[in-house]
Amino acid sequence: MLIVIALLPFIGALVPGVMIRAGRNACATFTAIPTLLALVMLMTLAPQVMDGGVVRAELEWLPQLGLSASFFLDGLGLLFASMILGVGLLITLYARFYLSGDDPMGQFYTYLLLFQGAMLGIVLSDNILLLLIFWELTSLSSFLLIGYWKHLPEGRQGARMALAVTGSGGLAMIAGMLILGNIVGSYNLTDILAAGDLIKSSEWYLPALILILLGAFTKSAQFPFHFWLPHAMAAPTPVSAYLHSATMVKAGVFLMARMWPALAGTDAWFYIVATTGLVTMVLGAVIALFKDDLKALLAFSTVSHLGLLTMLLGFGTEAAAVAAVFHIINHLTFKAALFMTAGIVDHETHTRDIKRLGGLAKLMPITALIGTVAALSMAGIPLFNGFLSKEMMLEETTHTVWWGNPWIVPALATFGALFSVAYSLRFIFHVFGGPVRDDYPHHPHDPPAGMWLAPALLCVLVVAIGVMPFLATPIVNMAASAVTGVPQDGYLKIWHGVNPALFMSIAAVAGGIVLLMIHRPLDRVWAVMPRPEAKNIFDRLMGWAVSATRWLTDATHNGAISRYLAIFIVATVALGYVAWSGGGISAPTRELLPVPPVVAIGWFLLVVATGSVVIMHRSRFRALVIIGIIGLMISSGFIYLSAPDLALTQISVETVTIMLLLLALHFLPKQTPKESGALLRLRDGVIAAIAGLGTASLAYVFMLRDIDTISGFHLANSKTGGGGTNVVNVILVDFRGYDTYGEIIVLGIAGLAIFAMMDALLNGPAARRLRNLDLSSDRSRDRHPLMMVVATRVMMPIAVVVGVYIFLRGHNQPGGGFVAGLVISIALLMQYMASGFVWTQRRQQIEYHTMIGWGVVIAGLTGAGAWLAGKPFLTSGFDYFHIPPIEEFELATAALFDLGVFLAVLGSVMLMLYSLSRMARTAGETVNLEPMDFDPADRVQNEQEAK
Amino acid sequence: MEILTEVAISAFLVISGVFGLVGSFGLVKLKDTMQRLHAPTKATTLGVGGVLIASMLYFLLVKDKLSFHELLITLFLFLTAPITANFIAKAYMSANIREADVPTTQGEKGWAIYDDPPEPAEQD
Amino acid sequence: MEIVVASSIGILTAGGVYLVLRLRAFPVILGLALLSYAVNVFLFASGRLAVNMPPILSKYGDVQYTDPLPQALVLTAIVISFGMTALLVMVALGAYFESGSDEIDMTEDQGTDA
Amino acid sequence: MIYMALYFAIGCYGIGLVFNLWRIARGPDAADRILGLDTMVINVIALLILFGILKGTAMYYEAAMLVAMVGFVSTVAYCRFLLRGDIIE
Amino acid sequence: MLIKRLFPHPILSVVLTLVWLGLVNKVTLGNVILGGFLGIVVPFITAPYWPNRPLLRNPVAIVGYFLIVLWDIVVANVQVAMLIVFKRADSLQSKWITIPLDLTSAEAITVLAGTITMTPGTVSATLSADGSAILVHCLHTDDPDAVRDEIKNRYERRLKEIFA
Amino acid sequence: MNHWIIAPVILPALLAPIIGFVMRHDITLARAASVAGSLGLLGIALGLAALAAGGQTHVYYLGDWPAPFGIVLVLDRLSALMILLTASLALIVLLHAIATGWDNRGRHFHALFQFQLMGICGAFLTGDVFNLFVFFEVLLIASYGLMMHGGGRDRMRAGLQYVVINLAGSTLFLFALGALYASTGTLNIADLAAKLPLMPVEDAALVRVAAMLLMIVFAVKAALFPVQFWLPGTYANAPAPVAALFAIMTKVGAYAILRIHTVVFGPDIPATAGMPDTWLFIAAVITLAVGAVGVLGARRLLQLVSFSVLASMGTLMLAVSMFTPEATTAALYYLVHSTFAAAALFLVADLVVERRRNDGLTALPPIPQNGLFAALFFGAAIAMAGMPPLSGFLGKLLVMDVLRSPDVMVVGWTAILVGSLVVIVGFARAGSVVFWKSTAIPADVDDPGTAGVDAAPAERADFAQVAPAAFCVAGLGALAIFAGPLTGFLEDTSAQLFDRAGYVSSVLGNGEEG
Ligand code: NA
Ligand code: NA
Repeated sequence: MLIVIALLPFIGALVPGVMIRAGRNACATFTAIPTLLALVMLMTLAPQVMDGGVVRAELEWLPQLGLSASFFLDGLGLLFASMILGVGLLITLYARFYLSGDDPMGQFYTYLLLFQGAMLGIVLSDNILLLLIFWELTSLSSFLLIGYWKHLPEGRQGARMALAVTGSGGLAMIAGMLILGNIVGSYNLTDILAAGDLIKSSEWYLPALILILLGAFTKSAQFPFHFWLPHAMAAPTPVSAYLHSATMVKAGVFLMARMWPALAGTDAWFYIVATTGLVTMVLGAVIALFKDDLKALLAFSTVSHLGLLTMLLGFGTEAAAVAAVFHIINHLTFKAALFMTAGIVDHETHTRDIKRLGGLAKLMPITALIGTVAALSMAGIPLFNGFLSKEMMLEETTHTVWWGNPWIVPALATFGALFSVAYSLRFIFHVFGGPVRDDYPHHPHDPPAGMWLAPALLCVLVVAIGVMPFLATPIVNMAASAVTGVPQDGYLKIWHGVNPALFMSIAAVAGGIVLLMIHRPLDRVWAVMPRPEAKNIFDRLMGWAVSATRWLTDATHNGAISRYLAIFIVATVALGYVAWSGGGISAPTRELLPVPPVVAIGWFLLVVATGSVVIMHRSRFRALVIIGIIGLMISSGFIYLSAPDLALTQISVETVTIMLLLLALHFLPKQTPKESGALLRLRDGVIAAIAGLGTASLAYVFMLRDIDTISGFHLANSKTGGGGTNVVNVILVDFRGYDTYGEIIVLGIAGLAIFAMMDALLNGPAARRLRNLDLSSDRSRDRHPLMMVVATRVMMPIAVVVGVYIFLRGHNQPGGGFVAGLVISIALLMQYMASGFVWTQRRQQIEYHTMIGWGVVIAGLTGAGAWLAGKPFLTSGFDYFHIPPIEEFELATAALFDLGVFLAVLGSVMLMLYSLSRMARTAGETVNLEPMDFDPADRVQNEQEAK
Repeated sequence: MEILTEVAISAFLVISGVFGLVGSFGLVKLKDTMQRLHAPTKATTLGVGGVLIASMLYFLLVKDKLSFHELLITLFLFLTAPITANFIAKAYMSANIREADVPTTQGEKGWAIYDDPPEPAEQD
Repeated sequence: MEIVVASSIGILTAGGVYLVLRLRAFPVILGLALLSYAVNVFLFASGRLAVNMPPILSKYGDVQYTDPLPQALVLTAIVISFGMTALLVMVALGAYFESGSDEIDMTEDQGTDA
Repeated sequence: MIYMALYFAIGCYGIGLVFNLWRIARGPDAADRILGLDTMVINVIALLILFGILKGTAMYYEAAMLVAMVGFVSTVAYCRFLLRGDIIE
Repeated sequence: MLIKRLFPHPILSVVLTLVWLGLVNKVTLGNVILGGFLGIVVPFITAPYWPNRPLLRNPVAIVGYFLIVLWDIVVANVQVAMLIVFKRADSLQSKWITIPLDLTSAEAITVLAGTITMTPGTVSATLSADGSAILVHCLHTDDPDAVRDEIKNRYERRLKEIFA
Repeated sequence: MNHWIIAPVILPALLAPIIGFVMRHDITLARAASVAGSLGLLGIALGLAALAAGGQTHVYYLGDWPAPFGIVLVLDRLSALMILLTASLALIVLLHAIATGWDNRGRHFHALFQFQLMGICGAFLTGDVFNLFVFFEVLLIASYGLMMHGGGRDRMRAGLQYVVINLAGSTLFLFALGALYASTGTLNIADLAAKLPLMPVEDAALVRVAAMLLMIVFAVKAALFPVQFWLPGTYANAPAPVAALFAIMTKVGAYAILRIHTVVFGPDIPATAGMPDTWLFIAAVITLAVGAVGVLGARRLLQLVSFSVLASMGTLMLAVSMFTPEATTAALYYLVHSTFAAAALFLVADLVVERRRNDGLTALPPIPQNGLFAALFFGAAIAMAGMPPLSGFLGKLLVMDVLRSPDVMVVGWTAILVGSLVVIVGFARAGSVVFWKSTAIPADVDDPGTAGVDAAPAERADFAQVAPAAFCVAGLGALAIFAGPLTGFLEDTSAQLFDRAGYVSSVLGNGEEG
């Protein structure tokens, strides 16, 4: 049942959005139904709680974290839940009439129910993590409510400010609650409340306390976090009435009350909570007096009353707790009524500016009556409920010694009360009192009953409790028992005899009247008095934070990739060094190999070439030529160091790479401008040197030490298990064929991606730039020289045979599908260079796209073929065949796999070339239809024709 | 016989070494790019050729293995070397030599790098 | 020999790093190519160095072979880095055509939007 | 004797490499650099064959052939770049 | 006609078979069959790239031409090596020579130009735009006309016999 | 041996070429095949998850070679979880891309998409470090293609940076693998896990370097400080659906750290003790801070979302850096959550940006269905910011809960809490401008600030366009509601991950199981 109550508003929140199509009344009704239902269900549980029982319900949620959806209903919870639901109902009614036809009512009621659910969750949670969830939900849903009029800048700013302040408090509270859970070993609220002594003696008590109080203070608008509340007044009045009388701001008070047994009673608690409350109370009251906006006045009065409640809870005594509980109820009744009254006034006169009001008592008597009753209660005038709890408060202050001083708290409390009286009376006299004016923005009269009914009902309560406080006694006792954890059976009465509190009250009322009378001069003083405007500070702070973060982000993530890379490299070297120095290294076990002179020469060439590339890199073509040396030397080195396959691959890849770079350089600037200054180059040089030193030392260290590797297996099983004597190739197509499969897919994707990019470029704005590119200046006139064409005609078939040879021998000797693919690519490239792309392309029988596809698919299917034999992917098979008179030969599935490699390589390389060449044609390269510029045979023909 | 084999092989090696070196030396010594272009043909022809013959002889006579794939490299180099020399010459000329600096073609059209090819004969 | 290989790795790395830190796409591509050489040799060297012991099984006798595994790894790495380089070249061209500059940093873009 | 001759030839081609490097680094024309690189390729081919003789293996042979092939293609490409800009127009 | 379609380049087929045998470096029946197979298939595949193949009139003359060139290479090599090593670089008298061509087959012109380059001392630099002349750079000569005549007599004349 | 283990790799690997090469002229066919493939992958992933839930570590010996000599695939709960996550995300993103027509703005989207899935699944399944490199490359190169899908100035330039930084990362990966092989002689993860504990720290300098370099490599993928710089530019300029798919890419880095630095280089191993965790923790804190700062300082909506991804990676890695089973459970929950949260944000942002025709955080005339998009954005944003009731809050609590040890608590909690506050404020500002302030602008006003905006009103989004994003947001709710059972599975997952001996014996054992 409890879970149903907690969930009802959330489920109900789904309805208004739908029901708004059925009309505004239906919408409001269907909002009221879940609330009402929940309230009714709550009331069925009430007797049990009134008898001192606790209702519990639990649902497993995230046991690993100690989070469960467990709810409990005790006196405090019942009090708050009733308030939330009861006032919620009234607000629903009020809002139906308050909102205009332009306002999206469905949204409003949705948010309202969400908020209601969140509040209800807070007061019913028996798990502090669950409580945190609802806590944050109130921040979120109030954000939506406050910002409801999203076209108003005040609404948006107010909403954001409320979210920022209460959100940050909520986050602090998360930490506090987690610490609390840590101390107790459970996030169960009941357990925590029972472990007060353990908590207070823990070394983590103070941090937990401060963090949790941050949550409570921000939510309850305690100084110095009070400033968000007045700005939240930009919300529609029903929202203000709901959030700032009964619910949201009370959440902080509720939390302090809830945690009272666990946290209260220490010096830290007293000094932090009581002091904050006292300061807030006084400050709020003073400011409220000088606010001309009705809602602002009420907002600061709310701040003040919240301070009062906080102070009472901070006293840490049971009597103070009782007073607090009582005042919670009283404040709810008069403050909600006052907000609604203010809303009515605003609604009728179209202004909330007190200076433009006055004399409304005659025009809207009902409203005036309601407002007066509520305001008198707020002022603490006898026979209204506000008087009772304020008396109790004042009484408590007289027992309070602050830092050895018994006077300061009562004095300040009286001072605050005095202002409280003054602004309450101002509310009455400056709005309703005085002569009728003729300059209201809109001529007012009493609203329809639907609108004043809700505040009227509250006023009935105000008077009822004020006159017959015993009516509230059981409820107050019930809640106070829950707060203190000790049964309370006090008796509320109007007359406490002649005690200090009475004198303080009288002083406050008298002083308040005087204050109101001198309000005008005081107001002028106030207006010229310098005072920090919290909102400005907050705005400036936010503005500063945004600019600071923006500056920081722009400065760090500024798109300077050279800097990113520099940081990357420096971090790598530094961390690598840290890692290195944390371990040791054993003594060398290998002899150094001798260095023959010609190897030294090769090394020298490599070093000079690398240096030259670096020094001459700005001349791009030159750098490309010199890079050729490096490739040549490394390939030779591979051959010398027993890696023929590597050499073949390296040299052919390098050639194709240079082709691609040349093709690209055709379009790019031929020179790199000198951009980085000497200092930057020095920095880069140092980074480069250190990185080079790092890799060199690492390599040197490991080359001197032997280890056992897994490759003994490969050497032993290459022939018998893989059917090939070239172990490297068998590793590639068999032992680690899966790597190779991934590798050809990389190539295939590269081909595809390049094609896709080229296509995007040619169909985008870049194509125009490309077409306007002038690449034709100062070029030699022979495009397809005869000699080259002829040489290619002979070489191409030979190269194809070489390719076949390299392919077929790969399994047993250096070679294989990859190198073969590159060799054939190079052969085709030769043809392209000789006779041009288009002429050659027209003689192409297979599309490159298809070739890549086939390659990848063949390799994949060859691998998958093993499934037919029940073997894993890529399991190879091979056998030797002997058909006389031909000598024995071997067939292996690995060769089929290698064919896939071959096709994918060939297709990818050619597709890349195709893409680049298409760009060149877009750039205005003309197309040739003949294989050579001019066939000399035609010369003869021409001459003959001429004759 | 063995000594004869050794002498023959060694001679080829020495000769090839000398010509190879001279070819590269010419690159350094000669003053003008077009002149330098003449040097590497020595390395390509007698240099590499000598090495390849030495290799064939060595495998045939010393290792008792008939090896003739060296011929393929020779074939390849003979096919390609003129083309590369031709291209390098043209690359140099197009950037450094004006048409007026060289003799005329004595025909209707100019040299290919400076002049467009004639319109191809009509096919129909 | 080891010091020759190690120093070559170091020099190639240094050259590569220096070029990678340049401000234009083209030298960066060159730098990555140098780095790719360096890492290929590094990976190759992790199988230790051996002269005239290629891992091509011989029918005759008890022959020593160098470690074939790093060679296979390097082969894979070479091919992959080829594909990557090709793509990078295309991307660099694309960026050049789209923006009219082959600067690799995008710093001037800041603040023009928002 | 053969080994002496071999080392002699290897030495010659090794020194040749340095000469080539000089030309590549020095230029002055791009054609000179290409010429230097092309000659270097030829010298490397010779060295590979010589090492094949020295080690008594045919293992170096394919590499030499491939070097010859790619050396040609890249030289032509470099030149075409200088001549026409677009190497495969 | 079927034969011609199957063997678009008979000489090429033979060459390729030999190339295959050279590659595998051993002559076995299996390899001959495989080589022969490639000799047929590869020209067939690559035929589109070689339209209008030339007719070779005198295959015997090819061998003769080849031997002459080989000999010239050896002799000229020695001469040029002397020039490079012993002559002062700035005393070389390099010359450009135009060699008008009678040859009209692209293949023949290519072989001639190749021969000129491979024989040290001369490099064929460029053709004329209509293929009617070769521009030759001569490393060191006093008499350009003599060089031209020798090329025309010694090489071009023989090539005219070989190519139809 | 169960052949289905390799199916998540083979299915897209065979499908992609067919889509790319056979169906490349027919977008309808390609779409159908791509969706069918993704559905198939999801089915397979579910099956594998069910298989893995049994608790066994299933090993697939590729080529029938025994470990550690061949390459193995390893299916345990963790890899199954990651595959399932990938498959689910992929389907959502794919449907969005199709419904919004993104897939047709350039060539080969679907082929690249499938290849991307292949790479990701391959990386999650492999039991071999070099093979991990290969599949990193597969997923990276596919991601390059996807990132630049459709082209355009900023996208190409940002793409260039993305490619360059990742090529640098790949190079470093190879250096790390070289050092690793040089010091251990093996590449198989289980074999490494078996060898590392025996290695004395006196001889471990080299392997420590390898471990650290690998960590940096993975950190680049996971976008951790100081190698996180690439992410905002990349994600903000990628096509938004692609950025949504990339939500899983950062997780690949996180996964690799979890896998390698738990199984092989765990902090409890003498050779690498105390090394990875310390640095990871610091990096995670700073990453979180950088992300949060970026969210508040962002000028553009997609930039804001990108920075929030960064912040979420920081939070995730905070938990990872603890290297305990409990922390890993929290990390995994956060991982699942943040993947969908990031995807949801990018998808919603895409719908909004496309209609606003502007990515800037400025007020423009309201778009049709402003309220719907505001609601979706609100949902995704509170999930990302770690506000209840969606999964982000639980994820945050779980992560904070495991950062309890006194030496990390203050820093860790402060980072998370202050970080979320900044993120919340940032999102609130952005949402307020984009969705609220816009309503103050009449749609017909000819504001010079909106000059260049097409006069034609933005189209209303149909169900198919909104559904994927909405589904993501709903999924975040489901993650919260079913947090208990999910976390139960994740607890088992991390327990299995930390059972190093079990992993080693499953892979290196006789290989009969699976
Ligand atoms: Na490979
Ligand atoms: Na000559």
